[in-house]
Amino acid sequence: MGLPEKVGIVGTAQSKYGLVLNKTIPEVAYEVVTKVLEDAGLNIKDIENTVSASVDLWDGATASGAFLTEVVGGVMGSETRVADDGILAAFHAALNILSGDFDVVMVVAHCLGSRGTHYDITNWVFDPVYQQMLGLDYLSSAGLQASWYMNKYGLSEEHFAKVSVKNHRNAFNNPYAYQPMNISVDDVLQSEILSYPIKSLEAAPVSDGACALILASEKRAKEIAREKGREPVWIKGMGNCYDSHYLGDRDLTECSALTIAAKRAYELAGINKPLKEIDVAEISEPFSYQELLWLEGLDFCKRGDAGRLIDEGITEMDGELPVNTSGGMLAGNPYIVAGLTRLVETVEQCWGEAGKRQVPEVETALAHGTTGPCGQMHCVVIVGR
Amino acid sequence: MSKGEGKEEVKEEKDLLRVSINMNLEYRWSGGSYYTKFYRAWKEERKILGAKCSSCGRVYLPPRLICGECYKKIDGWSEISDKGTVKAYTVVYQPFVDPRTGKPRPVPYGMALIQLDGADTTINYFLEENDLSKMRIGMRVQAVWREELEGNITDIIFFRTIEE
Amino acid sequence: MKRNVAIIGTGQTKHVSKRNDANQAEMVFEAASRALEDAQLEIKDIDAVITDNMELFEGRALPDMWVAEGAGAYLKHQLKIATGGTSGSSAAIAGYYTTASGLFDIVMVVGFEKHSDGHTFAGMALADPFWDRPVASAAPGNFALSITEYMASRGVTQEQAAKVAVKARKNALNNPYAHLHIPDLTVEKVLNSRYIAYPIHLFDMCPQSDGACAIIYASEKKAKELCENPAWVKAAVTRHDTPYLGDHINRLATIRTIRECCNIIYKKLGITNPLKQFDVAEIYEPVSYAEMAWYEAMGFCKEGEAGKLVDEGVTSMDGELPVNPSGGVLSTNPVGASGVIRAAEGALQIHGKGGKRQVPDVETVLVHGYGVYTWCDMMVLSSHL
Amino acid sequence: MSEKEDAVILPTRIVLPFSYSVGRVASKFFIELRDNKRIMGVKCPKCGQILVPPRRYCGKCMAETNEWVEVGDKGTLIAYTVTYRSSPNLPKKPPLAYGIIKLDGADTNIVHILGEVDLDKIKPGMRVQAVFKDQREGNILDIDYFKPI
Repeated sequence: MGLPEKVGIVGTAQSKYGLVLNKTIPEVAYEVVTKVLEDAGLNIKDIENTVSASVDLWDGATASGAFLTEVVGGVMGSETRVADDGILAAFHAALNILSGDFDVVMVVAHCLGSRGTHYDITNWVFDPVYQQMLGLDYLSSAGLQASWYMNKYGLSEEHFAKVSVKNHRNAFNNPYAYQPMNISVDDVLQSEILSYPIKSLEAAPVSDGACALILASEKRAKEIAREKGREPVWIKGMGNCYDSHYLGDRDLTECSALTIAAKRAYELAGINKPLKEIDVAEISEPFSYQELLWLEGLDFCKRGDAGRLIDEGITEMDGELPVNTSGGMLAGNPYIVAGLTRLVETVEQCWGEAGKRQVPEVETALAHGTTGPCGQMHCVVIVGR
Repeated sequence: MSKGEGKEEVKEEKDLLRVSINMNLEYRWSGGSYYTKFYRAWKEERKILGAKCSSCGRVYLPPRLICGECYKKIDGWSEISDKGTVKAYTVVYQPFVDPRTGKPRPVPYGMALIQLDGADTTINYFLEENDLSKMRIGMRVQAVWREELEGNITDIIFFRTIEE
Repeated sequence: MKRNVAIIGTGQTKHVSKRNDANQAEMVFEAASRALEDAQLEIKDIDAVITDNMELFEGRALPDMWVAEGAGAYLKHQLKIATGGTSGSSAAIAGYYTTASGLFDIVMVVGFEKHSDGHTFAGMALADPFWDRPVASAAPGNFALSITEYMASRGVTQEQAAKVAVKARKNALNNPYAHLHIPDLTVEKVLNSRYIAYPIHLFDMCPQSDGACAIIYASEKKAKELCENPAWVKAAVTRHDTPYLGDHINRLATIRTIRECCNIIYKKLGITNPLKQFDVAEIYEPVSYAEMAWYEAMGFCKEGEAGKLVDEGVTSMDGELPVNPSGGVLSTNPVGASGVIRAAEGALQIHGKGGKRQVPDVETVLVHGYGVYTWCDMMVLSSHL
Repeated sequence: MSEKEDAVILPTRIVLPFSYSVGRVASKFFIELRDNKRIMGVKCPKCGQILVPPRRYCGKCMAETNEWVEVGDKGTLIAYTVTYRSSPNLPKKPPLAYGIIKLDGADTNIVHILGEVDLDKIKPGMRVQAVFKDQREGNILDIDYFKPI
């Protein structure tokens, strides 16, 4: 049980998310790099390796990781790049540290969603043989998943709308959130339909931003955190898993990849009863229904029972398991960055530094990231004090 | 890299199919603080500004946020001439598709790495000249500009050899 | 804690210019299956997978989604690395970290590229649109510029470059997987081939290949159980440099990333005479001239003496240090796979499975990955733990 | 360039025609659609599942498939969506209905477009049948859509 050695998180930073039209990619990234170094009390020279996360087609350039090299101190430095969600970059950075080759590794994810054409880009994720030519994208494929999920378990559109109401409301407590909103279930249900049953207030808005964190080996983490007068937040467990690509191969209501990713993370963290043992969860929900479906995959409730969690207020700020106290992706985090944002939020919760969105006495928190059509990839990281 | 030189490709068979999918994606790039200042000076004052690191003194083209050598934010500017010295040259014969248009770029064309007077880096750009025998390292060149500037790198048509 | 890790299996496709009979995911499947067969493993034995390619060469976003199952990543940890031309070598290094983390025992790395599906030079030209996108002339143009500088400063000749080109293609004849098999290539033929960009003749340049390559890493315990001659990873280092071609004068001759990687590795492993202490080198030479510049940077000869090394045949199959017995990138270049191929071919020499390209009694191998002037990766593999 | 929020904005496009080889197995599948209006699947030698559309390997078992099986052109709708967002990627004008369909004789589902259907009356469980295009080119769009029966 547990990771082979301890890996600590010693610094976090995120952008104020939103439409950032007056900055370049290096400028957006540099802002969080500066902040994360300051938060950890480190100098760029202390960073032994950087793992960045970005995807060429979202950036609109080949090998676009090169835009970051100067910004992350990568000129004659060590640097690599994961072309996927930032939470996978954090996962990989933790492996870098466990390998013994590095003691301090920085993770930076960026995406300027507003530069390109959001959903049209996601059509290029689908295989060109059987799916891309149908015109599928993240939105229409999510519609298929959402309606299947509703139909299978008798969930209603109100259940999904409630997630959107909760997350937009939570966002008022988060200074980094893009779209805090006071909206009713009716507002959500009346909003423009994008792809049945998904409405515009149930889809993460296009946004820009970056997010960063610094990981360190046990010894270095303790030293670095001591300087800042706090304890490192430790990675207790992590799991990442890919599902089949072809939508027809999957029971989209099962999210088996998430179940397995969560199981691996829970085993490492020694968690048997997630709902009891986890104090706060940050779950990537590009679409409202996904928060409920992923709650099931994460074993917070039985299959088909997530509607009850939102009905009974269990996932509200004052509920048994506050979920997305940050406002989540629905309140506006770009793709690619979103998973790392979830991790940063949980770390800040553990430190008690989450300001108005702080949940009392957080010992153990769960962060989740997803990419691919209908959650083909899921990554779960458990952090704790 | 050269296409089609392989000896052992799997032969075209009529029962092996391909599907055609055209990419046509639009992006809007922001110039941020430095490209905005650079291209405003370029368009409005017809000036080329290099970004100058106050720590090591290097003058960069293109302008950028960070001096990678010093890890310092660059906040100085230094005017650069549109004349420079060829540090390396070539003539490109290999045709390829320009990703901005989806159409082949005409070949051959001359290119050079040019160190503009006042810059520490070189700019790779088209030469008017495409006769190899008339190119040499150390030759002097000057930018030939479009009449109406758009505030874009392509305002320079090419660099022309000059005698000084 | 430092954990020992070895490469225990390799597999690749027959690289060709156009695979009409297989799609990208199927090529990945072929390479992965062959690596499993080579290591005598089944897919259930693989704990994690790393993939890599150049996304925009084939116009894909998150191609790890489509190829996941072909790479054997169904319900497993996977992530995709993307560091431009070094994507393959960075993926190979990522596979090493993943195994050395102690979290996974057996890890597969698969690099792939299917140039014939797309437009490689166009993909390469997707640089900074504010600066060099309108003039970007892809690999031939970029290299040609640096080479005229290099020739002027070092006095290397077109004949010497042609000798490198001939050596590579001669070696490739011994490699059944190599793309270019040109039995009758001579220095004269190279010099008489058309210019693609002065001074680069057609035969000075690498081909564009369709291909995939997989390697399998194992932890110390598993490697000893499963492999007769494991190729132990003794060092892995990455160094990056500034992103624009014109950022340094005479970049080819003075390339600093390789010099710095070598400084670190040679110091760590006590290498003072690389020509003697390495038995084989698999280096990333997309153009004949680059191989000579790399010799100088790697300390195989004094600065400016690479031409002499070539004239004397020191790096030929029967020379003191055979460089690229595989035929190298000059004979085979599916870009995303090329870095993985370097590691695979290096490991193959230690496994003693080089067939006709086997160098006798290989103990120590230098593996190198390169991408434009921005990226460099190096690894050392050894038959000794 | 235009000016927005005090920065120059450079609009660019990536315009590239791609041509993807579909592989031997998908080629056979498409040729059967094109020439014979037949929908073919393959059987995984390991798990025995009939994969439709066919794949060269079973993703779950990583086993190479080799046995071809014809499946029905009729099936049962498992899930659907109606997408309203217009996009140059769409093969038909929105609103466009997509369905996940279990074809008779297949173990996996097929994703495709639904047509000849009242968008308000699509129901999971309904029976559907493939409608082929008149002009078929050898790709997944040779099935024009699935219609309710």
